[in-house]
Amino acid sequence: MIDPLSVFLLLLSASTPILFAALGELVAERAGVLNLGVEGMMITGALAGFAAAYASGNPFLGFAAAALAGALISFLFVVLTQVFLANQVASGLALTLFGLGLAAMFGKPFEGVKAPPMPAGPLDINWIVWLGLAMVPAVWWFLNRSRPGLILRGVGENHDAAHALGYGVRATRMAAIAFGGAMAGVGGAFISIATVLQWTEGMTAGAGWIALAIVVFSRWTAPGVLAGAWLFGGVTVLQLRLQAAGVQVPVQLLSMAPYLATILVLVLISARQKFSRRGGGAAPGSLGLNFHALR
Amino acid sequence: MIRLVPRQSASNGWQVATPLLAVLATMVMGGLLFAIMGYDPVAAIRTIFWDPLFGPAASYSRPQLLVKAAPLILIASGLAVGFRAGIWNIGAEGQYIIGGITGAAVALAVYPLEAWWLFPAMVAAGLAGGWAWGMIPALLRNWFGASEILVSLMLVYVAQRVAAWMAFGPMRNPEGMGFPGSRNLQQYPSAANPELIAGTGAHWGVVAAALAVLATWFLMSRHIRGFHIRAAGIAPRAARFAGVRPQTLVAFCLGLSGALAGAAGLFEVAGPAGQITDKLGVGYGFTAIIVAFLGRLHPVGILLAGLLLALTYIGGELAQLTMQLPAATVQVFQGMLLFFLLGFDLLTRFQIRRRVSA
Amino acid sequence: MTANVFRAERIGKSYPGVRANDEVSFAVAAGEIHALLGENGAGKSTLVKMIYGLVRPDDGRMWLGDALYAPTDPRAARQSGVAMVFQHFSLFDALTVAENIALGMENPPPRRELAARITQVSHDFGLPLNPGRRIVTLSAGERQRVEIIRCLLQNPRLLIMDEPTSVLTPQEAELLFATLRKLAAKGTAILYISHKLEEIRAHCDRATILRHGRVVDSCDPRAHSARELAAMMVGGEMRAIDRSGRQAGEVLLKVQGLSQPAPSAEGTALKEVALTLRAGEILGIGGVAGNGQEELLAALSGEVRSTPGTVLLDGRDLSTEGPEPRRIAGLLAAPEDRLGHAAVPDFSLAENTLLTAGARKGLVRGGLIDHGGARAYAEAVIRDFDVRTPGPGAAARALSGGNLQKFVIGREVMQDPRVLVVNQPTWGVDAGAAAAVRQSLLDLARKGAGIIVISQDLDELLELSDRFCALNEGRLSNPLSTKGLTLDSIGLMLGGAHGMEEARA
Amino acid sequence: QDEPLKVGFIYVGPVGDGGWTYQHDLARQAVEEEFGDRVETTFIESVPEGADAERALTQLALAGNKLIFATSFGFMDPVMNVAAKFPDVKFEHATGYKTAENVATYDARFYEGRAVIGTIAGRMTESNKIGYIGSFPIPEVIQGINSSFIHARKVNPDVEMRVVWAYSWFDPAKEAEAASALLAEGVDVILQHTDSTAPLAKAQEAGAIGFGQASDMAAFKPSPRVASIIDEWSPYYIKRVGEVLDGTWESGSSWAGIGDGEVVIGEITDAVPAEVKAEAEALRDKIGSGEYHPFTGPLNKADGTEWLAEGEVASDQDLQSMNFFVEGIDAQIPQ
Ligand SMILES: Nc1ncnc2c1ncn2[C@@H]1O[C@H](COP(=O)(O)OP(=O)(O)OP(=O)(O)O)[C@@H](O)[C@H]1O
Ligand SMILES: Nc1ncnc2c1ncn2[C@@H]1O[C@H](COP(=O)(O)OP(=O)(O)OP(=O)(O)O)[C@@H](O)[C@H]1O
Ligand SMILES: [Mg+2]
Ligand SMILES: [Mg+2]
Repeated sequence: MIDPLSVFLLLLSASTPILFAALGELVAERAGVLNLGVEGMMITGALAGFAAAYASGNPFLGFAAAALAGALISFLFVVLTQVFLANQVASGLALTLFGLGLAAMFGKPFEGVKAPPMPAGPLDINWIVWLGLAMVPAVWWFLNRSRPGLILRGVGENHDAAHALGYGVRATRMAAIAFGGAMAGVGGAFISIATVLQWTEGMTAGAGWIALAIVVFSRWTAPGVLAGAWLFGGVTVLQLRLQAAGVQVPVQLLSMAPYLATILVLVLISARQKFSRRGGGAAPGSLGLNFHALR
Repeated sequence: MIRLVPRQSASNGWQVATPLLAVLATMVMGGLLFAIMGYDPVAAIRTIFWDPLFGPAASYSRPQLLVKAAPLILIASGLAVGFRAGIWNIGAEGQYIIGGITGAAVALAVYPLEAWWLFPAMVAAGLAGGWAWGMIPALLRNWFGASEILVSLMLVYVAQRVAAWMAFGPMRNPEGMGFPGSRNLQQYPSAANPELIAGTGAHWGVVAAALAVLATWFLMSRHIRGFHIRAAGIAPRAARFAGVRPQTLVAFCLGLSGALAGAAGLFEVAGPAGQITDKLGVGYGFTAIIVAFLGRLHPVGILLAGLLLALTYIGGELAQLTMQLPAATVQVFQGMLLFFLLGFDLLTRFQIRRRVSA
Repeated sequence: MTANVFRAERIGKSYPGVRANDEVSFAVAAGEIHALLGENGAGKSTLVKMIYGLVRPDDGRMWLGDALYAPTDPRAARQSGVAMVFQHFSLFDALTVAENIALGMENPPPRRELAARITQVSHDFGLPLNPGRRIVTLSAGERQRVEIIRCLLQNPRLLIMDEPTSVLTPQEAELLFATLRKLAAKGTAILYISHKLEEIRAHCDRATILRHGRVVDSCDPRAHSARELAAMMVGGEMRAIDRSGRQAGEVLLKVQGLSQPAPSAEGTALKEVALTLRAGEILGIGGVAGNGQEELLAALSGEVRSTPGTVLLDGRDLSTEGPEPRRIAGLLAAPEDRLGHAAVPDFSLAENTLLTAGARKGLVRGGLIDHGGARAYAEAVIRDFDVRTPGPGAAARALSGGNLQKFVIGREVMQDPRVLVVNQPTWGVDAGAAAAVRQSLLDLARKGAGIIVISQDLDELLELSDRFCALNEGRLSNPLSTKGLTLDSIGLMLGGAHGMEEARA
Repeated sequence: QDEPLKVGFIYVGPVGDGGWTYQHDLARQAVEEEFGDRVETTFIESVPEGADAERALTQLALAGNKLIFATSFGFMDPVMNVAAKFPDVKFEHATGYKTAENVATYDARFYEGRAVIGTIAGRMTESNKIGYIGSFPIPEVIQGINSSFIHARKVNPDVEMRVVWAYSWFDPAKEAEAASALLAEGVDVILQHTDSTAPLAKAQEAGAIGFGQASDMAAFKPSPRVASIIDEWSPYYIKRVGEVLDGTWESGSSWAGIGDGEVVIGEITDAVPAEVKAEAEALRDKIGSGEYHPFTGPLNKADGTEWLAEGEVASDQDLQSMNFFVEGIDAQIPQ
């Protein structure tokens, strides 16, 4: 009745914004930084990307600008948490608030205009969707196979030890946060440039929070992030698809389904981990803690 | 070069001075922002920080500060207890919504019965609803090790949809011409949560917030349970050694913060908001997280942080109204205030020394 | 005399309120194992951290070989051929052995090759390691091996070891010294910090002694007795331990058929543990770290509850009770890890008394905390146990290891327990403080309490205990009287308690 | 009489939402334009419904506004509360049903416009499947779905309607997903009662068509946006402000439609064949002149029971509490 391929194709683009944002946050969290400002960085990227795409007529330039803008606004978080050693949770929340306000303020001139169309990529799937998919193995490889990735994980796992071995905890974290910002920016821009084709205030509508949740859900692995984004995107798409097909199911329940499904799968994974007594899959050891070294 | 030297214990002088400094810095930076945008900076700052307290309509907006701050403080007090123990309930918004719904359900079920016990029963139901919603992540964590951060957050979205369902379905006002939303509890005397003394803004939620500040202060500094909570947050093994069961703490903290959030929801639904609608949650649960951290997880700090945030909300509205400052500018301004508060906090924990070069 | 590999001249370093190092000058020669001695807080770690580039000296100069040496960070130090094993593990729990080692190297070979080299080098030195395992799953001894192999793989000119043996068994320590000898023979200079004076006397070529941040002496440790070395460190005479005046009384604690699954992937299961403890008696339990010591302590303290009928105090079954009821009944414990387990680092000493002394000292009544009482009790512990600290308001974190250990033991001892279980009572504690802790345990036993000392320090066990048993893979051997027991026979017992029984049968 | 009349507005969203609030703000600007120095307008945007609304309204009243427009249904009870405290201030509440001496309500007959759009949709669809993205299952939205379906069926008996509820007035990502789901179901015309342009963007990708909602959404002309249904509040706002200035303002309930210029059909683009365009414009004019009512019998409810007999016209009361689909719509209204 509902063919799985079409659901899968819908899911691909529906999950792309959260996939980008969550991959970025994954890298930041693996470096030990808990940045709750994802929503703020996404909306910044959504505006900057849209503005650049509109002004230049080139959507890809828009994505580049979004990455840059996301990284730039994350710099506020860097200054607060890495220089002023402020609490990360509160700083992230402040970043979200600030980003939403800033984007709304600077977005006024871009209201009501339309983004240039995106050329379709291979298999008629958006280039950025492909890029997002490619980022999964790339991030995995970076974290698990590359030396900078190893250092980054070391910094996130035990910043005192990393410092004792001579690695720059602060520099590593700054880079990770900036990367997270850039990825969130691209994710946000996907909404404004590829999905909606217009700029409107508050258009990320909570995607950043979902991305944060998916990082926890993934147990801090890149394949897990993909699984989480697809699960969430998939259930969202499926429930709309069921409605569209006129299947008689309670809409109220369906609209809760993505969230309930995420909880359910998390419980199943956690239970398996708990009862199988296998280690691993835990949060990075220094997640959310600030580091200060005396010299 | 400058270097930071940690203080042995947080400096008391700076504890007081830094928030003031931060507010000052925000005024300067915010003023600049307003000036760049073409608004009179002095007037804007005065409108946001001064007018709600001492301006022409202060007699109205001062009590409103309490109305706005009460749910923030009530929720943040509970959250801070859990945060101290390293238990991250970020789903207070959902507990707030559910508390509002269960509390209102009691009233709607017996409508139009007038009875003295109705309001207390609603408060109990609100507490219970928030508690139960908070216990879901608690139990899932205790039984299966599921992250309470994720579960509580997801449950916010579920709660929002429950609210929509209630507003459009079971709780829809039968006399509401098919429009969504429940009966208005403000117009149901036994169920209403009105101002206790006219013109003060103080409804039962304000009283409850004050009590919550006192109670959590007592808990955290005088009671062994609070001691155990603090210990568990810093050194979980030491807490276990002292005899704390982690599961008990998880249930206690999520239950407590859930119950307080639920109560906040009920006071709001029965009072200022009046009815169950699909927009029951207006973000108090999330803002309360900021309040908790700004207040340094300390009850008194939370009290002040809650009032400060309320001030910027109301001042921001005034600035929109009298100066046509866009809402977004006010949001940016609030973000800035938080940034400065967090940044200056450094001074309470570190001394700044000039580096002596060898 | 060979050339100096490393030389320091008038090195100084200040921390707020402390002069950690002052005009420190010394040299380490090629092929030499050079000991650095001193009380807790004498400045040993600070000194070696400066050599490793982790802390920058305020003044003074260093030479490595003939070149002036001023490392900007540890990576520069590694590049110059300096390697270091830290006092506190600098390992990454969630990462694998190979990843940890790669992080400690400047130019690690590719994954596969590195894994092969780890396997090989660790075998060659007799410290076998599986490169694929995560650190969390390793015992303390194995973790130490990771740190050591990490250094060895870099062929350092100067190898610094900050208290590497405090968690090793005698056999493991012997192995380590064999390794160090081989390295020294190849010309590596070794700087060695330890509080175990016998070990230093047996293996080190020179010793530099620090007191209050200054070099007070330099000697050949083989030419002095441990007492003499200790006296140099402290700057006074050491008191001898007094073991007199104890009599075994009635049975206080009875443990039988105590079996417990491993609490986590990296834990050890307890298997049919049985023991009896009499009043006035000290029972020593030896064993290689990671053989169930923590689990046994947890099962006795009540952190982990067991099946009914397995833990009895004065005939009363406490198996299913938590820590609080057990304390009220008189069964107290002091875990090995003092910072984070026995004490909360960020709490003041006064607050830390509330962790265990709430009920027995009446500091908590009806859930309400008597802060004044807690303060007074902390003051009493500080006074009676000579804890060097500004006062009860100081944070536990701010105390040196030895002083915090004295506080933790004192907090339990002064509650007059019926039975006290301690794990590693003098881990990383200097000679003076260790003696004080041991004496307090003996004094407590003299007053009629039963004491279980779990330790990896066999000298300590022989010095304190009346009976001794070994813990091996979660099994407890039958106790033997310590009279006439030698270090060698104990070493055998630790290797496998069951084998020991057969040998005796 | 030199003092300008102060007129206040409270908006539920930001003025930049490009839809509902944006249109109200355009009307506010039209008021300023019309009356110049004689009025002074202020607004507060993004006011959550509930307690904050009551305070914002009070602040407006305290600030000397004599006429206040509250532009969201959820402001109803707050308006009633505040109006009771400020008897000399006039309140206008959009889409509600409670009135008082100094509280009037106003709304627009969007279903009239939906009838026109439905006609175009019925003519334009090739797959005979029309998708409808609903926000919330409230009478206003249900009227729109029914009206467009009835008129699509009228010109194309094979037409089917697919409904997806977004449970949001404005959530671009969600609306995009809803549109995609409909398109995947084979729909080639999308109607929407949510405020973002995301469904249009999706329609464009898939080669389908859609309509501007609330505002003209001109950026998507000429296709996929082939026409639009515009909320045009300026005539009403100008009229009411004028009445206050003249002292002739009275409470009441206004429910105006195409005839009063409150519901406007935006440009029908050339993507629509000329005869369809003509047909749609004819229907628009017939509705505008009052000659034709979009809900004229015979009409049955979805469960098969009769609703309107031949020639019978639905009462306003019926419409305002509409909670059923008409026969032929194979979807359900969530309760
Ligand atoms: N040495 C190896 N050679 C080839 N494949 C490997 C190797 N180690 C791991 N893999 C594969 O890589 C995938 C992920 O491995 P791994 O567990 O190292 O990474 P992760 O789970 O993403 O991150 P984390 O380091 O946090 O566990 C698995 O499919 C695993 O089989
Ligand atoms: N980061 C620091 N900040 C402030 N004071 C410090 C710091 N590190 C060390 N100190 C102080 O410097 C002095 C020397 O400490 P150090 O760690 O070098 O002693 P140690 O000889 O290694 O002792 P132990 O035998 O206990 O390891 C102590 O008084 C200690 O409290
Ligand atoms: Mg893994
Ligand atoms: Mg040391």
